[in-house]
Parts: sequence; C-alpha cells; structure tokens
Amino acid sequence: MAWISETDLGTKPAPDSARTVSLRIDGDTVTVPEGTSIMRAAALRGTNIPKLCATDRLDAFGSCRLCLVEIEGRAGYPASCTTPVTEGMVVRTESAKLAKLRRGVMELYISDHPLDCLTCSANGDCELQDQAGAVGLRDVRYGYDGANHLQAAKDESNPYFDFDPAKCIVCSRCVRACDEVQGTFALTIDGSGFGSKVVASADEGFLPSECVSCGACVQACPTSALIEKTVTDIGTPDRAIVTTCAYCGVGCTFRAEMRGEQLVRMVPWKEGKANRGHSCVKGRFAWGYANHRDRILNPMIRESVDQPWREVSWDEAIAHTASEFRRIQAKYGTRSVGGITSSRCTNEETFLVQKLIRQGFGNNNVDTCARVCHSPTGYGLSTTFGTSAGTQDFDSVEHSDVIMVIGANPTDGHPVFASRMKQRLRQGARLIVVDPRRIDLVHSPHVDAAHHLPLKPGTNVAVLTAMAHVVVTEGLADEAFIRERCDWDEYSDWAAFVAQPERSPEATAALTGVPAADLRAAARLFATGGNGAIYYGLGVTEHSQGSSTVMAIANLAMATGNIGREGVGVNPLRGQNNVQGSCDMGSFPHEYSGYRHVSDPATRTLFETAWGVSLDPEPGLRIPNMLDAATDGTFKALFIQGEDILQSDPNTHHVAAGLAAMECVVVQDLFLNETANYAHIFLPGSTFLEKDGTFTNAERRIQLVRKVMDPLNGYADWEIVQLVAQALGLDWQYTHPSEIMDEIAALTPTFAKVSYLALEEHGSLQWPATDAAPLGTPTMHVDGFVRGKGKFVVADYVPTDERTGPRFPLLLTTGRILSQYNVGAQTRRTENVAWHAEDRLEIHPHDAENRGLRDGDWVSLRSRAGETTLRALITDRVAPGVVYTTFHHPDTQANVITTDYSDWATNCPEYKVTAVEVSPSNGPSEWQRAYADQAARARRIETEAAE
Amino acid sequence: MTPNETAPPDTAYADAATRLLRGRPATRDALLPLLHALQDEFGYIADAMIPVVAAALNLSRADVHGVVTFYHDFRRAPAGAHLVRLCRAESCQARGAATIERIATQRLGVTMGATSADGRVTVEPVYCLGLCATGPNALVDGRPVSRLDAAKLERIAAEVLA
Amino acid sequence: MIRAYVSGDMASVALGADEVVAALAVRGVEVVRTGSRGLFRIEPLVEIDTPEGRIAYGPVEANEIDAVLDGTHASRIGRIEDHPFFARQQRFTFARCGVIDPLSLDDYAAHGGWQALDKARALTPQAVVDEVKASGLRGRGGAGFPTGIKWQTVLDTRSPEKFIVCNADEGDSGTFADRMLMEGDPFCLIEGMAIAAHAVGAGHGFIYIRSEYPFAIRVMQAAITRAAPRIAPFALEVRVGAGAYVCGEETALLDSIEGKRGQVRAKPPLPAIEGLFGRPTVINNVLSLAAVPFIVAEGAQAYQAVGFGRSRGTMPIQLAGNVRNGGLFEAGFGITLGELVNDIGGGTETGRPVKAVQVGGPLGAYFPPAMFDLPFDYEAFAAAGGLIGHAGITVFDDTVDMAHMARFAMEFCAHESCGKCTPCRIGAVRGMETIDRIVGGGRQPGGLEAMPQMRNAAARPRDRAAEIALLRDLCDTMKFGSLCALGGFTPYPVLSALDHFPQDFDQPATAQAAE
Amino acid sequence: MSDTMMSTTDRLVYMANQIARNFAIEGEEVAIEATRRHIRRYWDPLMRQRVIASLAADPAQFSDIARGAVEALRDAAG
Repeated sequence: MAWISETDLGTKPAPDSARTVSLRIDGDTVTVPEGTSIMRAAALRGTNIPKLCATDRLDAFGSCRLCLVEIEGRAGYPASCTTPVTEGMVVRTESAKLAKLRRGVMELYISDHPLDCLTCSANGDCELQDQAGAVGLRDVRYGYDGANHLQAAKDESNPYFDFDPAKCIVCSRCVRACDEVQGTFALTIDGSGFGSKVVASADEGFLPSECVSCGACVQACPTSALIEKTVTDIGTPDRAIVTTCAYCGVGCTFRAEMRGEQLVRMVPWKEGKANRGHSCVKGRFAWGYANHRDRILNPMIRESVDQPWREVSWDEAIAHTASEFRRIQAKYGTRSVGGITSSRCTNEETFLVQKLIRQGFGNNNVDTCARVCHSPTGYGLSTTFGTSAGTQDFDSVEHSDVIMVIGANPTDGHPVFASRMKQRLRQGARLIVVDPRRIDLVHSPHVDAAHHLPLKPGTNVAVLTAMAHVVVTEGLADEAFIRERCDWDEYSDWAAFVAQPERSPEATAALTGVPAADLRAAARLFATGGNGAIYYGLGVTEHSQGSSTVMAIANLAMATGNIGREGVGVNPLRGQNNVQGSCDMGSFPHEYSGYRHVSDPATRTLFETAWGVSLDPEPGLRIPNMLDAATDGTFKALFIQGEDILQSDPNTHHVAAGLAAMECVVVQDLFLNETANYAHIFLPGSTFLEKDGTFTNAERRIQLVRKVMDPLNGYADWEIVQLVAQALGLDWQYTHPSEIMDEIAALTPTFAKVSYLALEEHGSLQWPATDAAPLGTPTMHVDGFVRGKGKFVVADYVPTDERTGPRFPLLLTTGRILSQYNVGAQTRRTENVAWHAEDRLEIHPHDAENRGLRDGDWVSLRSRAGETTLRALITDRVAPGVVYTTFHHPDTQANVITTDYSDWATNCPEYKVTAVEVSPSNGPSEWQRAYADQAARARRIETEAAE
Repeated sequence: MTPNETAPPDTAYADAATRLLRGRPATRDALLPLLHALQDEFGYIADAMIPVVAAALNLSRADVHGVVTFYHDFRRAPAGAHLVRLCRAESCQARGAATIERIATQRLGVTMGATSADGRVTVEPVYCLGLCATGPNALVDGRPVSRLDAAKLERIAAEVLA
Repeated sequence: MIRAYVSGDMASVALGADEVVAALAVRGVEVVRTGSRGLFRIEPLVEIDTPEGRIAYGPVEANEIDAVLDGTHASRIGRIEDHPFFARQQRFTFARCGVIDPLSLDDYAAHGGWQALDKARALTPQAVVDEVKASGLRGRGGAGFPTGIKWQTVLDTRSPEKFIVCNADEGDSGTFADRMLMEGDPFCLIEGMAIAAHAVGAGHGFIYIRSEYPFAIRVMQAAITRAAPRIAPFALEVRVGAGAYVCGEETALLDSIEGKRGQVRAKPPLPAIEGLFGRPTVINNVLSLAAVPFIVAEGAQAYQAVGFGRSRGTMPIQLAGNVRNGGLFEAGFGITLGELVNDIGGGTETGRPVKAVQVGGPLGAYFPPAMFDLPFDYEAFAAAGGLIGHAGITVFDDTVDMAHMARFAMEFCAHESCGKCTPCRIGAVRGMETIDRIVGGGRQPGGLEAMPQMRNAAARPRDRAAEIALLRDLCDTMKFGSLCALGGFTPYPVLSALDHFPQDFDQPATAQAAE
Repeated sequence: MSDTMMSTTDRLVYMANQIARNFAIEGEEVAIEATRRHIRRYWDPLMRQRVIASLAADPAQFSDIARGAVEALRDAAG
C-alpha cells in the first residue's frame, strides 16, 4: 500500500553534487542539482508526471512507461524517471501525443486488472486508480475477454498482509524494495513476458519463504496487490500521527495511521532520520499486543504473593503504594527501598522514577535495565572518550569503507540499521565479523564478510588486543591522529603493552580459537581499508570483561584514527528503544542525568535547589546488589516500572529469592509479567501509543513519541508516577511531559536546547544539544574528545571464572531472533509467533552426535545455576563446543541457566558465557513444572476467581 | 513436475554444484554457467537444486528461481529420452515449417512443447538455429538437420521411436 | 595423399557434410574442416587440392565421393572464387571464412591474421580509436551506432576495470553471419576484441553466444584456448545464453552475463559508462568486432572507401528463407533489395513469385517487390519504415499469409518479452488477440461489457476497421512506449504487413460466406 | 539448589578481587588506588561497610591489591 498524503517525488535525490542544472519544464525554468531526474525536477516544481513503477525510495526502473515526456531535439519519448536533466534541456510533460501514449499504456494495464475498485481494500489509496484517472482512461477497447491473471490464487500465508496477484501490475516495486531497501532478496519475478508474476523465494508463498516480513514490499505496492490485513478489515486510514517505535534502539519513526480512534497500521515515515522510511516486522506489524486480552487495565493489590490479586481503584492502589513505602522506610531505614526505571518507557517517565527515588525516597537506590545490557558502554566510553554514548549517527555508515561488527547480530537485533549497513556493503564496503556464531552478516544472500573471527565466548579482550598488536607492531597506527588527539604517553604505554609478544595473534590463537592469519588480515584491513567503523552489541558488554572490551574497542578506533568524522566511530547498538535515554536520565545509582556523579557537590546542589530537598551524596544499589541486600534483609521494597527482571536478569533463582524476601514489590507494566508473580501491587501501564514523550535511540537521537489513543488503563505511566509522588507528599504538578523535558533541559547541560518545540521543529535532536550546537551533534569528538585527550586504557585480558570442565563441557551464549523482542512480553502476544514460537538450542552437529541428539529433540540444558529444557536445533552456525539460545519465551527460562558472574566494573551480567551440559530429555524440568504451578497460582485474580 | 524415482538426494546436487563450479569464483555471474552444467548433468533443474545453487553462490532462492524461470532453456522436469527441437521462426516458416511441424507432431504422437506419455520423445519449438537458408530445420538430440521433409522426418521418427 | 576441404559449419553438417567427410576418410583422403563458403545451395561442398588450386564440387552426397575424387562429378564448380555468387562479393570480414582451418593458428597467421593486433598494439589507444572512427564503421547488430564513438566513451571513462563484450546472441531469423564467422574464422573475432581491449584499456572480455549455436560455442571456446597466449594479458571467455531472444539487447545481455534475469536496463547510464558489473564496457556485435582487424590492418581508408551515404564499408548480408541462392553475401552498402533478392538470390526456391521479404529479422519490416529499388543503407531503410538490422533478408513466396505473419510477430514478441515494460509485456498479447479479431471480422461486446453495471464501456459491436484502428494505436504505444527494440520494433513487421498487404487481413472467405 | 549462589559477603569479596584483577596490569600501587577509587565511586555505603568488615574477618580471601584497596577504604572511613 502506498503512503497516503506523503509526497513522492518519483526518484531518489541526486547524489551529492555541488553543481546545479537549469532546464525548462512546460515553459518554466527549473534549477535542480545535477543528476536529478526529469521526473523529480518536475515534481519539485509541482508537476506530477504520471507514474506507477517510480517511487523516490527506489532506484529508477523505467518499466511502466507512463512517465514519458518530450524533450526538444531528442527523438522519441524518453521516460522521465530514468532520464537525468541536462543544462538547457527543454521538456514538455503534456501533449496530445503523450496523452495518447499514456492512455494506451493504461488501457493495457486495465485490460488485465479487476474492475471492482469500489469494493477494493485500496479504494481511495491506489496509485493505479489515481493514474487511470490522471491519464483519462474511459474505455478498454480490448474488452475483458483476453488473456489475464484474474484467476490467480491469493497468498494469505503471512499473518499481517495478503498478496493478491490478480491485482498486481508487475511494476517490481516490491521486488526492488526487498532487494534495495531491505536487502533480503526474498522476492522475484517468476517467468517472463506476459507470464511474469511476483513470487516469494521459489514460489513458496510469503510465510515459508525467505521473506522477513519487514513490510517494505507492502509499503512499495502501488495497488492493493500487497496490503495489510488490517486495512482490509478496518478500512483505509483517514489520518496519521508520527511517532517513534518502542522496540529496539534503532528508533524508527512511524506514521500511526488511524481511522477514527482505531489504529489501522504503522507505516515507517520517510522523513524519519533513524530509519529513512524503513521498518522491520516488529515495529511495522507487531503492535497488536496493545489491545491484547492479557493486558491488565485495573490496579490490583494483595497482601502476599500466595494470595490472588484483588482489583482496586486507582486511588486505593496509589495510596497503598505510598503508605507501604513510607511504612517500610520508617521500619527499615531510608535506604531499604528503591526502584528500577525502564528502558522501554519515555525519557520523561524514566526521569520521574529516578526523581521519585532520589527526591521522594531520599536515597540513590535506582537502577535500570541498562545495567544488564549496556552499562559497560557507559563506563568504557566515558573513560576513554568522555561521553557515555556512541559517536555517530546511523547515516554515518554510508561513508564507511570497513565495518567491524563485534558481538552484535544486527539483522536480527537491529534489522532496520542492518538493512542500511547491507546497502553499504553491496556498494563495496568490507565487513569484519567478530562473533562466536556464524550470524547472517557473515554469509547470507548478497552479503559476504571479508573476515569472520569466530572467537571462543569470553575472549573478546584477547582478540581485540591481538588486533591492536598487529596495528602497532606492523606500523599501521595513525600516529598523526594519535599525536593530535590523544595523550601520547598513554598511547605509548598502551602500545608497549599490546606489542608484547604474548598478545600477538599467534600467541593467543589457542585461547581465542581465532586463526592468527585471519586475525592479522582483519586487523590490517581495518587499519588500512579507509573509513573504519565499529558496531557492537551485547556480545561485547555482557561479559565479565564487558567494560574492558568497550575500552579495547575505543583503543583500536583511536589507534587507527577512526574517530571524529563520518564513516567511522564506535557505535553501540542499543537493545531497547530507550536504553540510551534511560541512562541519560540519571537511572544509575551513582549519577544524575547527564552522567554526573552524585558525590559532585555542584551538581547535587543544582538538583537540591530545583527539587527543594537535600539529596544523598552516596551511590545507591545496583539491581543485583538490591537483590543481595533483600536476601540479607536490609532491602525491603522495590518499585519496578516496565521491566521483567525475573525473566530478563541472570540466575533466575537468585532473582526469585531476592524478590520473595521483600515486603513490597510494585510492578508497573502492561501485563502480569513474570516478576509480577512476586509482586504485591500491580499498577497497569500504558503503551507507547497511549502517551506523549520522547525516546533517545542508539545514535543519541531524541525523538517524539506522540499519543495516538487514550490509555486503556486510564493513565499514562508518567501520570501514575506523579500520582505516587503526590501521595508521598511531593509537590509535582506536571500537566504534560513537555514540562518534564523542560526540567530535564534545565538540569542537564547536554540537553540544554532540547524542548518539545525544538523537536517539533527539527523532527529530532541528537544530544549534546547546547548553545554551541543548538541543532544537536550527529558526530561526536569532531574537533577533540569530550574529555579533552582521548585516553588509551590498558585493558588486560582476564579470563572469566566461568569455565568449562568435565561436568559442563559446552559454552552457552545467548542472543535474539528477528521476530521476537527481548523477553517477548509484546511480541509473544502478536502474530510474530508464526516465525518463532519457542526458543531452541543451537548445537553443532558434532556435539549433537556425541550426545545422540537429533534435530528437534527435547534436550536438558544444565549449568551450575540451574536446569531447563528446550528443543535442539542442529546447525553449524555455532562452532563445536558452543551452544546458543534465545531468551524470548518464559517457558524456556534461559536465565535459569545463566550465572551471576558479571562485568567487573558495572556488574553487567555475564549472559554470554555459561558452562553447560546438554543431554536428551523427555520434557520440562522439575523447575519448569514447579515454576509453571507457582506462576499459575500467582496470577489468579480474585474477581475472576469468584465467578 | 514429473516425479523422478531415481532423483538423487540434495547432497548429490550440492556435490555436483561444488564440482561444477571448480575453477570459477562462486560469484553471481557463475549462475547461468552452473545452471547449464547442472542441466547437462541431470537433464533438468530440479526444485531441490534451487536452494543448493542459491547457497553455492550466496544468492537467495528467489534470485535463483527468478533466473531459472526467466530463461526458456531451463527445464523444470526431465525431457523425454529423445529431444526434437523444431524451428518455427520466419525463415523456416517461409520454407514450410508449419507443415513439417504438423507432420512431425502427428508422426511422433506428441503435441508441440510436450513429452510423449511413454517418455520416449519431447518435441519443442526453437526460434532460429541460424540455418535460415536451408530450412525447415531441427535439432535432433543436438544434431542439426536441414531441409526437413517427410522422408527425413520418417527417418527421425524411426530413430527416436525405436 | 589427396587433401580435401569440407566445411564443418553447422549448416553444412545439417546438410550432410559429416557423412561426406566420413566417406572421404574411408578412402584415405586427408580432410581439412573449414568454415562455410556461404552458399548453401552447393553444400555439402567438397574442395580438392589440385595444382590448379582448390577445385570445388557441390552439392555432394556421401555416396558420390568416388565421382568427386575422379573429377567426374556432375556438380563440379571449379575454383570457388570464380563462382558468380562469390565473384560479386567484397569479402573484408569473411575473407578467410571457408578457406582456412578455423582452429589453426598457422592458417590464420598465414592468411594475414594478427597483423592488425600487432599494428594496433604499436599505436596509442587513442590512435586505434581514431582509426575505427575514421573507418565509418557502425554497429552491425542493428542500431548502426558509430563504433568508434562508443569506444571513445569507454576510453574516456576512468575506471579500474573495463570490459569488452561481444554480442553473439544472434537470434534474428534470417541471420547467420555471426554464427558463420565464429565457426569459420574465430580468431578474427578474437583479434578484433583484443584490439578493442587495447583501444579502451580493458583486461577481460566475454563472448555471449546463444545456446542454439552449439557449434559456434565449441569452436570459440577452442579458439580462445589456443589464442590465449597471443592476446594476453587480455583474457576472454565464452558465456552461453539460455534461450532468451531479448538477451540480444545489449543491456539484457549484460544482466544475463551477470547472472541475472535478462531484463532490459533503462538507459542512461550507457553501457560505455556503466556496463558489465557497473564498469565501462564496449559491447559490440560479432560483425562489428570482426570488421576491426581489416580496418586496422588495411587502414580506415580502405574500409571507408566502400559504401553508400553514411553507411560505410561492407555488410555481410544474409539471404534466407524461400530463396534459391541462400547464403552469405558480403558487399558494400548501396546494393538494392531487388538486386539482392532477384539477381543474387535468384528469386524463390519454390519458383513462385516473391510476395514479401522481411529485412532485419523478426522485428524488421516486410517489403513488397514494389519497393525492391531500396538501396541497402541504414537511412534509406529507416525512411521506408524499416530497418536493416543484422542484414538478414527472409524471402517469402506468394503462398504466405501476411496477417498470419503479423500475428506471428506479436506472438514472437509475447514469447520473448522480458516482461519488464508494460507495452511489450501486455501489448504483445493484446496484439495477437486483436489481429485474431481483425481476421475474424471484429467482435461483439464481451459478456462483462454488456452488463448494465458497465456504463462507460462501449456496448456496441466493433467492426474490423475499429479493430484495425486499435491495432494501429497499440503499435503506436508499443513503438514509442517500449523500453527496448523488442517491443519497440515489433510494430514494424505488423504495420508493414498491414500497410502493404491489407487484403490478407480481410475476413477469411469461409467467414464471409457465413454472413 | 544453585551452585553459584554466594552469600552477599562472599560476593562483595569476589567483586573486589575481580576489580583488582582488572587493574592489576597497571602495577600494584596504581591498581590499589584504582580499585579503591572504583569501589568508592560505585558501591553503596552498606556494601562498602560489609566489605571492610569482611577484611577484618578474613584478610586472606582478598588478593593483595584488593586488600590494599579495602584497607585504604577502611582507613578513609575510619
């Protein structure tokens, strides 16, 4: 389906060119950049030349032949989409001859097209219909008895959209969108000539095919051949609200297209600077959870977790919450309570939760789920560069020559950015993948990494140090950059360290499992291949040396001069929509918004003045410390907004024990999540569709979240926190999240110029947005590092204590899959389960054979921490000795297995390395059965139970 | 698709693909040569070859399927034991190809473009063999035959129906 | 020992040359397989080495060999050069074809081979390009674009990699010159490509040969292997088509080499700037490239001196279809159609009157004998509503039904359409249907159009004149709207048939009687 | 049920040692100060008290660097 009420200039903008060209179109002089098509030049002037195969998202194709024009001095009727303007060209877009030709083409189209427009799902939003009108077609003289495709069967296999080949005009926009935009190449034209038809893969139907359901084809379709089922069901949208996706850290902007109060579809917004009009299956389609019957809409309380829930009024729930926290603090002390902010919520909501804790609870016991994902990024990058964030914007990848992906799986985890990366790779950039697993970027259709370094989980620092060893010992370091931008003495110390023979690729190969020659070649390529950019994910951070790895990455980038311009940089791929934002907002126990330590008197005074209370100068507890303290009896109450720590945090037994030891656990969430099994108060949350606010994505881009519909639960999350604060006696009077942002801006220098007004005006801002850079900062450290000189930190490889042995001979590592998101709370409640209905354990054929396992067998997965069962997937994607699983399904409880080892600097859990054993099994483990029973009991709701 | 009881397993296709690619970089431009080689060896492009070829050249299945179905040469089912390709382009038409086509299909007991029920012979059209001064022309199991007439057709029929 | 020369050309083999060779071998005759001389009426042709030169006999059957060997065969021709069909020709490009052993490097060198390459390599690339420009050589594939200008563009485009691609996807019915040249003198093409490579700075070349030419594929592959050291560092390889006529269109051909569906690319960008694998590419027809060694060796002037108007040099013209002296006739431009068909071709083979000739393959116009004074020249043919194309002339006698041929043109277009552009993809099928209705006398409104819900559709019957008007409109849409020559030129045979042979589009007699 | 369940005190000692190990490459003196600073900066007061207390209970569970750092913390707190 086409974009409604968005202008489509027909062809892409001309590649950057300083030169302009003037020409005459229909008598007017038009001046456009050199390389612009006639079609685009005309559209910029307001003349819409008829078109069907052209769209400004795709390369000009020239197949529909509606856009023919006349050019003085040129024979024939060139297609305006594929003909670039030239100086002095004289173009006519309308003439009797052109009108006749266009009608002739349209007559052919309509001779093989259904005629029941009035009952078509795309009625009113169909380019074919529009163009038939535009060219003035009145009759089809061929009649309707000729050969046609009107009997073709519909493909309804995809849960979100239908394909009706009878309505297809074979413009190839879907095929081209899949190739050019998404980069999956799942669609093709089958056959040739009149028999040409669009098919998925080898004519397999969309669902079984290679299609990843990103929706680009549906968006590209000019008719209703490809159309969202929701449009068919509900009708064409009549308005659209631009908002920001609440899934991953890419931060795609979408048009929420509405019909009345009903959301019809989410369509990626062309102007979105993070996604440039692209989307993935989650953001585009998986929003049905917002109306899922599992959603809890009324507050509930209970005295103890073995009781059923009791629905109460908001007033009662809020008053009860406040009195419980006051009671517990009175009994156990100020520091006996705390809270957890959510990377899923808005900046404003996150800011309010940490404010509630610092101002209302009077301590710094606030932490966020970023603890378990990107806290080492914060530590590592602020230590080396001075800023706790990635250095680039996403556009930067278009200027990269060598891309190194470490411990990230962008095609699954950050698919929209992965598509842009793949576009650059198809243009010739080269790729280095450092990952224990053969992810799709290593080798998949049209992508072939130059080097894959399949390291043993847990050896990141050794591998990066060996790369640095090559750079330094082979004289590939960028000395000019280092002398200008870094501290030379620190560099020299570091260089001497990495140059030690025992750090060489050869010396560490046995340890890392990476062949030395490959590692050397990769290092040389990165150092000498032009603009080198590093993208990394949780495979870097979620280790006992997560912070060291981040610093090793920063060292490598500085040593090769790859910081401070487009195309380079160190780029964490953030897992959740607002990880960056929640960290920025002061969600960590040791720092206020803008990463300022609580012990800093000036900052504290600023906040004390603004908030009218004295604030605790001592750092608070991190999540694992809170749980420890709870088991020890010193921590008694926890306010959790939008996070499911029981499922997402490591060593589930430890989490469960901690939660069980508390007197009051408040969960604010959409669903009765796993953590809520241990909760005493449940405050129903609102979805991103139901509130205003902002998210900050992985490129530090602050984007508006706009309310599309009223909260089903009655309140936006920020309102609920405000009610709690007011009940605690705090004088909060926010009437709109923009006022919260104003407070953030006033208290946070890097946000100084951020306001809703500015965001409305510019679409988005990348912090720092200061007086010096009022429009934000796409690329950081351009003229110098934020901390002054870039700091080389000697990061020594310290092996994890989690080791394989006779009992646990395999290493488990974990990750994500495209169709599911995080703990699956949302995506499991959508049709995305069609692609991934359960977590599977990937195991190498060799290891499987040794254990007598066949593909699909139930297996028991055991570690020192616990045991679970799931089904095996035998694949050589993983190396022998390594097994892999996802953690999207609570039934699996992969975190029963993971241990509480963690990053030395930040306590970010070591999710990525667990020694395990795998053996045949015939069903759920004892724990799984017990857990299922407990969960069922804990989820009882009295009003239902009474019926 | 004619079921082929002796259809080799996919691993045979994968092995063949590897062998047939030898000496040639596994880039996309090897696709047509590889498909030709597979068809030469197995007689047709089996469905099961599509993912094998896609994997060998790092293409999507859609890429391979699109190419296989685009070109008339690639057959999706085995041909008959004998293959008679009759030219029906203009120069042969000018020399009586239509009559020859009628006689040939009648004599061989098969319609144009089809394989006889007993699998003995497939008759297919071809558009020009570059023998345009000496038509009507045919390729009989790869052997060119010009100036086709009833007598020559009879000899061909005797050969392929034997 | 007696030495005989027998063509191994695919046409000769199709006429029984292999059987003749077997008979010669049995008698201990040393046989040299050559290309074809190019007159198929005298094939299989046997030439015997004698002190008076090569004495030809043809046609010869295998069971007549003894008569050939004792010189008593009734079809004794004598020296082939003296045969009137050959005496009238100017063989610049085909000088060696039929004379030498195509795969003998010695033969090739002995007949002037490689002189041009050596000469070219001693010149600057620009000097070679200038020479080709000065020769007036125009693309022999059909479009007639000046070859030298194309080369100049490739030479001027900076790139780390450039390609020479030879379009040997000769799919036009009525043409076989490319095939004959590749089978009869493959080194000539290789030399032409090597010169092109030097002229533009290309390192790699491809010869894209249609799969319907198994002999040419075999010979070219063997020739490339043998010539590889001679043309190094330039490297060549053969790519085999897969039965798609549209791949004769240069951009579709490039996509096909790249391993894609052979769909036509929009131009610009020109292949000379962004061609194969996105690199600057010379893509020329076999005959264009094969003309280059003569031009370089003999000088542009020698080539340019021959010809007519802006069409310079010689053209290997192919006489095909229902023609007595079918074969290859290389001559300077300017010879008239009538001379070609009647004088040289000797009229129809059936002996019936010529009704029409189609020039330039399936996309070429049909001309009636009334237009036989047309000179063979790009511009003259264009002015007459036709095209030279690849210079194939297919002759039809008076039994041909031109409405059927018009329909066949649409049918062929439908069969071979790549499916990318709408006028060709849908238009060709509608064209077939419309011609069927014309022949059927028009049509009644269809069931759907007669429904009361259909207010805008014309509910009246459509007579033949209306259907012919529709066919003309369709041809207009296809001609000006199509992306490439397949859809764009299909109207030539259709409209020329309609214009010159309107009576054939009348209702069949049976239908008239029924009314 | 779980092998890895440590007591809170054990875990704090483990953490101190782990921090110390990662600074060890800098040499003992620098590493002790870096470890101390890290704990001071990121640990809540109760955690610091507990780790100091465990030093008195069993100094041998600490590495040299960690012990040095905790001693420094203790002395500063004292």
